[in-house]
Amino acid sequence: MNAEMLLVLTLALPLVTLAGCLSRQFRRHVAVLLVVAPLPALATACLLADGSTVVLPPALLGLTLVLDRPGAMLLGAAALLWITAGAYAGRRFRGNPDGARFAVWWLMTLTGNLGAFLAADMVGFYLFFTLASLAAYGLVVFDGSPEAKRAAAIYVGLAVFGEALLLMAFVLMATATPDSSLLIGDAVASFATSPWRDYAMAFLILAFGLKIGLFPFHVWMPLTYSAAPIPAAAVLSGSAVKVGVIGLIRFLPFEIPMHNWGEVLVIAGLFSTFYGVAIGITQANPKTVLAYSSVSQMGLLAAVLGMGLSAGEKSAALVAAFSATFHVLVKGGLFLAIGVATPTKRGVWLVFVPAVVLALGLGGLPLTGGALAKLASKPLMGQGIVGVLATLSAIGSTLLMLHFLRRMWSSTTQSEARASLLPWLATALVAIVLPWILYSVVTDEPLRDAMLPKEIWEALWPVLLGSLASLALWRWGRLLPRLPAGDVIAADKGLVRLADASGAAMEKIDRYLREWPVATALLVGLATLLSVSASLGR
Amino acid sequence: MTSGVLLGYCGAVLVGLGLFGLVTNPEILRKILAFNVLGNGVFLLFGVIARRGAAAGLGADPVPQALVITGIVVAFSATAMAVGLLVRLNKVSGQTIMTSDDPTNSGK
Amino acid sequence: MKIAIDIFTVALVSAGAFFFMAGTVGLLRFPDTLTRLHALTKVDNLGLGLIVAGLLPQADGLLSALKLISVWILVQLSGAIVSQLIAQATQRPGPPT
Amino acid sequence: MAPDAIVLSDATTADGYLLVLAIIFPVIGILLTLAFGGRYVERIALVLLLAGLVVAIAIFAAVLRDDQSLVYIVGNWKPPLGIALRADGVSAAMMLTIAVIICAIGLYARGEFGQSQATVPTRASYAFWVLLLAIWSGLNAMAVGADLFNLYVALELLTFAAVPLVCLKGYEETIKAALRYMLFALLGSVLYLLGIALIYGAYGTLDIALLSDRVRPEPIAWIAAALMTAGLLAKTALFPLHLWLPPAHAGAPPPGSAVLSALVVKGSFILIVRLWFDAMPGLLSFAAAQLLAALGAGAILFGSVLALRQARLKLLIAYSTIAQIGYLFFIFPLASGDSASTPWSSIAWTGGWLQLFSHAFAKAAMFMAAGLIAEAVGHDQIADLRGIGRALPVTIFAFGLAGLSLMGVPPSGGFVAKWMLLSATVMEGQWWWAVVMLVGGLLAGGYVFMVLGKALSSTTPPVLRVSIPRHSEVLVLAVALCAVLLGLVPLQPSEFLTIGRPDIHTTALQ
Amino acid sequence: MTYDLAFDISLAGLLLAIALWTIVARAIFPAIVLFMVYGLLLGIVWVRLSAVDVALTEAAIGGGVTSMLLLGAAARLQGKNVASEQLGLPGRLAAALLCIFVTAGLAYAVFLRPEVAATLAPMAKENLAESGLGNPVAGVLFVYRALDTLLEKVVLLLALVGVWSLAKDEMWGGIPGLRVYAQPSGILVYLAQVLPPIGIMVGIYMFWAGANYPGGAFQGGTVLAAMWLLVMMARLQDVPATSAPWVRLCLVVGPVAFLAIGLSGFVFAGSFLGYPEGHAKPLIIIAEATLTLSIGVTLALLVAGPPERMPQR
Repeated sequence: MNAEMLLVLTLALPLVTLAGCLSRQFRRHVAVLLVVAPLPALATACLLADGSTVVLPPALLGLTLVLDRPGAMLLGAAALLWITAGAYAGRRFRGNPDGARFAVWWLMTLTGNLGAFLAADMVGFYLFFTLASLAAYGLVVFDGSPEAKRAAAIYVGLAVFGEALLLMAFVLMATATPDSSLLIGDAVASFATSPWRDYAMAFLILAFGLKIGLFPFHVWMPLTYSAAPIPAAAVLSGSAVKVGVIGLIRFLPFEIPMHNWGEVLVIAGLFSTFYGVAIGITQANPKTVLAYSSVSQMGLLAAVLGMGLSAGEKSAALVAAFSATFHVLVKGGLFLAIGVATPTKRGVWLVFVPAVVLALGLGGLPLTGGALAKLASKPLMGQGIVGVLATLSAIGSTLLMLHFLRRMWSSTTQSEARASLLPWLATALVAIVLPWILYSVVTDEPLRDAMLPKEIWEALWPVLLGSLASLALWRWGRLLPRLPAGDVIAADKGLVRLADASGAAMEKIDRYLREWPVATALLVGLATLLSVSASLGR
Repeated sequence: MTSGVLLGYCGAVLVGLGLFGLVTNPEILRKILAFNVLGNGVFLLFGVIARRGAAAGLGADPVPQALVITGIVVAFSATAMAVGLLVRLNKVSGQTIMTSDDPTNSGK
Repeated sequence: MKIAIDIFTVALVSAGAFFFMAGTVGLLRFPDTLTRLHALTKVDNLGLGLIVAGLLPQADGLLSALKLISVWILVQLSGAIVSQLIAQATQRPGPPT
Repeated sequence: MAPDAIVLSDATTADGYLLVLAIIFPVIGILLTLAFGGRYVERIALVLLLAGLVVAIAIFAAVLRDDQSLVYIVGNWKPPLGIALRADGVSAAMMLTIAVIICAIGLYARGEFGQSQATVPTRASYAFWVLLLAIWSGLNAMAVGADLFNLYVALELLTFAAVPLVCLKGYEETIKAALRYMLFALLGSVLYLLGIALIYGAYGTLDIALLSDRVRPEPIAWIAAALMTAGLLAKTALFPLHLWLPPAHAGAPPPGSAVLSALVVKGSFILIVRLWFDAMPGLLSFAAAQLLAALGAGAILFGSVLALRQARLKLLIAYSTIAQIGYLFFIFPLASGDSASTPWSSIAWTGGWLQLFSHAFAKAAMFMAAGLIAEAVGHDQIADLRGIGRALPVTIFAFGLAGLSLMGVPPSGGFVAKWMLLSATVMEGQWWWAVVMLVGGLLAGGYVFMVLGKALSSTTPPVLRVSIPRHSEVLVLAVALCAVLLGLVPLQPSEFLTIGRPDIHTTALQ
Repeated sequence: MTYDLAFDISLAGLLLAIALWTIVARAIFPAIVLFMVYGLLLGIVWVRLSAVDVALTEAAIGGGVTSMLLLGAAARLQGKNVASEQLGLPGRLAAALLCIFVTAGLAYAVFLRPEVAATLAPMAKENLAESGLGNPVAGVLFVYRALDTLLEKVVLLLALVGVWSLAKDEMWGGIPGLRVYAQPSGILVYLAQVLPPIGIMVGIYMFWAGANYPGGAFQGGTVLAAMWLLVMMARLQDVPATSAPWVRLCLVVGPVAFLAIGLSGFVFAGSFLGYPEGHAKPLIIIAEATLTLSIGVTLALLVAGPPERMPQR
């Protein structure tokens, strides 16, 4: 089993499973196979050496797949989450007639998601990015409830918009790249000379910012995650979003410092970090709360990358990938936890104890992956205002996560029968252990630094403050306004009305233009106009 | 000004007239009629060019003449088909004029 | 001799032309269909006849002379019959069925 | 002015006769069916479809092999007196596309217009096969024609075949649509003829190759070119001259709609390109190019928005055709710019043609799919298509694939075309067209998901009036896959599409 | 100012006056009648342009068959609803301005004549000998640009198929709805008996002479069509069913022959639609003869319109 085959298999197996769905027999049992499909990806992430490459034949678009460190970390975590969530989904949809439909969308999203971590050329990346985004539509709309439909419509609209931006960015980069190479590496290198570098950067940041839900593009996240079925929400929030993170990691030119663009990222990132907390604590639905915490966490990631970009600090990529990896498992796990949370019955210990650890981990509880992530990113954030804000954000995260735990406790309606604890526990376990393994890979500092009392205290006091704040929230929380999920998008009614009006206007114009006398007159007028314009010369 | 040029201008005017009829007259049959006038104007321009190209003992360049003859055949076929459509439309709906159509209720 | 023939031609052709003129005036001025028909047929008959007759001496060769005459005859034929049909049509209301 | 813009190949090349066959085979079919009543019309048609496909492939292979265009001098009478037929790379690719799509539609149409030997020939089926053959003949003649008047006759052949196809059902609305189409197309062809008259009067030839070095930038040429272009635009239904298209394409029987939307409107477009890039090189001013592209932009915006607002599937597809035609006209400003030595070495040239081909496949697939849906549920009201995806999974899948190509999502011809056109806008610094293209893609996504969202919704599927044979579903899928396969084209200017074109592009103004 | 010019000016004036009248006339019937006259005048104009072949075609078509077609249609149309969609005065004025503008542009284009008139006349003349034809126009139609002619014949047939396809389903293959006289008056019958022999002779003469003198298949065919229509309207012969084998045969024989000759060119002349040395003229005559027949039948059936009743047996 050599590297190339394994890399190909990573994408091939989901696709084969997908193809199998053409047969009715297969479709009936496919739900069970959702666990198997991501296995090669996990193997790839664990076994393959850094930088192993495969170039597919032209018949397969000549795609180039590369496994590099950030990619490997995210791929592994993602694969784990897809497996556990797949197990959850398999159990839930066994024998369900809708299972096949769910599985099809699931497998397409999976393929796109894994592919994006591996793609080394722009076309390939765009292909997988698009696949992941568009296929997710099917998972979001799955329930068919009005909320799901609205969420899916808004989601797909923004997704297609994001792809348009990304396409433009790629075209700009490709045009600037010498000898028409489509490799991401070459394209990024050509930023140094590109005459359109600023346009390209703008489009890149917009596109990926939309994907990771930076303010004000975060609106789709709460809607989507609240609407999607539990396992779908888990993989979407945990894994699919990281497509945007890997995009930033891959396409931001860390060798070429770009201060202003870096600052843009930092500001946007930090803003949505706190914005997410502020809105999140007003939400009742635990899924929505988690969504807002995603907004907040992704904002922090963007800030890290931004600092790296403006400082021309290459390590930023790896650090960001590290905390992203942690977030994959935590966020995915917590969504699964919502599914199995039944405070009354046996589950209470098995669900809530690990949940508390993971949740506070996001706030940076000492000795958790969150703490390690913060530790790793500290040198980047520096001691300046950014560093301070980053520390403060930990308070916010703690507050938000405690709020989440409370909501999860009090809303048992969300929990689903027949859901097994196993996937959740597995995810939680990995989420706690994995960071310790990866930490030394990411930073060359020894692990025991993380155990120094100084570090522990530095990680602890924000958590404590956050806990106090959450007590306050508990006490006076009802004074807060109840904001609709997706806050600003609640204005979409107005937008719809506007769009409808303009559409109607265009309809009227079209009908007028299609009147016979008008059209014929236009034809003749056009002939005149053409002859005049032709006479104007070059 | 030679008679050739004169008839050329004549053709130009015919084109204008035909165009006017085609654009303004709502009656479809009149549009078809106008189309024929318009076509004749164009053919006349060909004729003028042919006349201009008189050479080698020929009163006019034969190539444009041949083109016009082909053109006349095509124009006649067009007229026949348009008339057929019109008569059928009239039989189905009693219409004789070009109404502004609303696509949302066209076809099944 | 040539002169005489030319004079002959000019005379008859202009006479024919006069009949055409008269016929046209009739066509425009006469009150109803039948009288207009009357004017028309006169024109066909006399006007064209005179013109053909006037042109005959100018014809080169027998063939073209015959052509001229056949033109006249054909116009006679169609003219007469068509005017008949029109007259009948005036009796019957509406277009032929 | 440089000596010759087009390599003046005025001798019949080895396989030139294939070009004649491409035009004549369908004609033979028409005559045979007329002679033998039409009991055998279907079989005659299918045989000739196969023959035509073979010819098209042979032409493609020959052009690819010889790396030069095929030429045939009809009757050994060289232009300017005689007529030449030329097939360059573009023509060959075009003819192959036409052949594949027409054959697919032919097989597809057996469901609706097929006839077993026992039955007496019915009106619709007889007419359909004859018209299909005629359209093919006309399209091939358009693709290989090298003489402006010969192209005019081909254009008329196309129109005369397309119009009856529109009203084959005989409903009032379809007849009305056909009549509008007819009259407007006639006006268009008269304008084109007018241009021919002026050109012949000024330059004494109608052969494109000869014209390319005779034409001077002078008023007569400008007027002629403008008149011809306007006439052709009327037949291409470029916004705002699209009055006839939606009712016509929505009213025709599904196979008819497919061939009209996928191919017929493209016939006149090829001619516009030939006019500006081949017959009158260098006459295309910046302003004129911008004007044409601006109309295209209008088409994209209006077509897409109107498509979003349609209640009936076939009308939605028809309006999307109007939008997609718009992209083609970006060739003019983007290929005539300074970024490339010749228009056809530019990326926009390849991109434009790819857009044409992939849209042809995608749109054919869409209309065929819509036909199956309408046949199955008895209507094509989008609102009532909930859950149809369960009943006709393959059809909806094909529709989705075609839709993704229209949106420009990889892997698909639409994506490659869009990528190329976008990079051309970057190179030419004409970013405004890029904006339009991106918005167009967004709107396309809107109307594609509008349909897919309904079709895939989880409600119980509607009861089918008739069950759809699996093979016709697969056929639709195959056509859609062709659009996807075009996405494998490398993202560089295609060598093939430059075959038969000169290395130096003479701009008459130099 | 010469007499010729004076004549042309008055001719043009008359033509334009009538054209204007046909366009603006209130009722449809006078408009068509005027169009007929206009067609004949146009024929004279073509003679003035020394394009006699075109003159014949224009007189036969413009003055003749087209007007017949239009009159027939006008007689059939019911329920005139004109007033409803009449374009407003401002609209008409705008349109008028536009058309005047176009006319001015074209006049300008006519005015811009090249210093040396572009022409292919010499080339056409000198190559004519090879084909053995005497009439250069026929030469262009059947030798130099034979492909156009062939395709144009297909267009003609296609128009017929198009017209037929407008029939009702149950009437497919039936008898065209040509308006014939219920009980034709004896005088009409007499005409229909006397005229056709002459007409047919004239038609045949036209195509025969067409090889060397003005005339040709199309003009001849038109005359034949007119004669046949006359006979049918006078009920001397019933309108045949469109599915009748002999009708179909007559329709295609011309194009088939032409196409066959063209294809044989592949073998004998080394080129499609090329004629072998020395055999050009007879082959062209064959093609023209058959085409004359086919064109005659096609035109007549086009005028007769789509099938409307089934042959009762």
